[in-house]
Amino acid sequence: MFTVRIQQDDFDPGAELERLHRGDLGAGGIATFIGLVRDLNLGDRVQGLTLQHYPGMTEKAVNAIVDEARQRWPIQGALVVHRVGPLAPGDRIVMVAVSAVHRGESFAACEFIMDYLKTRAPFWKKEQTPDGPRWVEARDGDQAAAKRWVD
Amino acid sequence: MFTVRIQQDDFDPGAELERLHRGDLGAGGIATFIGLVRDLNLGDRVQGLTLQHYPGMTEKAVNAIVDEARQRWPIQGALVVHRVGPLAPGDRIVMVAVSAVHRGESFAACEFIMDYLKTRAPFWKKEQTPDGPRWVEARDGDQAAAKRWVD
Amino acid sequence: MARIRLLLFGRYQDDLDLAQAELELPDRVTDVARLREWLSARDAAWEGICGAANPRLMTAVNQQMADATTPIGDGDEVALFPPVTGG
Amino acid sequence: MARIRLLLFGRYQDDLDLAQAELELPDRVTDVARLREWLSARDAAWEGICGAANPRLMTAVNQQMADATTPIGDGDEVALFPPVTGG
Repeated sequence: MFTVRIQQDDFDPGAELERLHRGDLGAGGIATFIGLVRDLNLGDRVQGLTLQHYPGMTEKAVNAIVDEARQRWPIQGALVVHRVGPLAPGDRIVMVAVSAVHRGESFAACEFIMDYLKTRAPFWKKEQTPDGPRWVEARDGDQAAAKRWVD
Repeated sequence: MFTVRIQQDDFDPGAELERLHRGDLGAGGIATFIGLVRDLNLGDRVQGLTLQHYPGMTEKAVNAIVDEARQRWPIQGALVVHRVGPLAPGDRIVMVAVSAVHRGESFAACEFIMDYLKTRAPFWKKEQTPDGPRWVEARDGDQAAAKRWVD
Repeated sequence: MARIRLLLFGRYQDDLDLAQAELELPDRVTDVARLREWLSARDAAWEGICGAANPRLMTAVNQQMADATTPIGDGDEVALFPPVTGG
Repeated sequence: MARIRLLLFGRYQDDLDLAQAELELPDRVTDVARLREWLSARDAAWEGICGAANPRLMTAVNQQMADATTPIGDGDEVALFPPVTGG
């Protein structure tokens, strides 16, 4: 099963995993990543986060990333759920899960999707800090991580 | 939180994830792998699987693997739950989850723990097939995967 | 005369205090590079975002990632935004 | 005279139809290599598992992974098993 969802509401990782591989007895494993709001960034306390996105483009961009993962690896299923709107420290932001026959492929495709989400999907984070709100800057490390997959 | 459990019973991945990072607002993400019983192996139908282990040594070996991951990466928490006994196709076998400040470290440590579980923890799988039971042979690919981490 | 819908996201939305606008383009503005040039001439804030001194500006045309040579025509939706930071 | 507890797992447990045994070791059997040699002399089935022709045999002494040079003494728990296949 291949699923992409963009939503304000929280999600239930256990239920999402269950749905991903229900009825698929050929999958040997599922690699998953769940991104969380940290209470600290660049040394400053983070009181909350607002995730802005580009409605209309977001789903297309994320689906394109999942399609590229499917072309690269023989994966059985993939799930991407990404939240938007206001979030608090400890909240889930994103979940990516990939099922495959062998674990190496599920790990690779899961990490690929995360790296591309971080650099090619239209989301922007604005943090609330004790000094006021600030837009989160893109990390060079994320660009470098995404570049690994190009060769 | 660091947890290692060996058990016959199934586990609830959502509840395990929740417990892993509850109260830890510093974690930016959790990488997870869940291994499942496939209904097909080496071209033969698999009707079930029995996981044998070495009681007493198993927990020590798995804890040593987690300790080595902690020495290699600055991880915030890790969970390993591994089942033993009779399992059916689609059943969960193992869950490894690692929380860290940055996703690269959680992915690396999670994959490391899986690779070492596959090559250094005393578990043995016996499959039930239409032609009778057979012990699963170690895969060369698993040895190669574990060797990646040695340099 | 080409009319486009312009969208701004992230920091640029705040910098220009503008989320979206309908624009009529001069005939010479036919691709992303020329749109940036034209918008840069408006004032210092636009220049800061669309000018050549900001290599980090990302653009999408009709909800697809675009580059300097992507054509722009009547009815298109063009978005300007800083590097993305989701995930 | 050293007494050890010997454990077998996986395929070897079936091959020898033996899960565990208490053994009294001759004085010359003081490490894993010598234990393998001594057990190989029992019969063809033991030779198949403990003999030099089986480089894949894994051993643990007192529940720690061991190699050919790991010492074995009175009261030790020694396990013989094929490559592991969990996970």
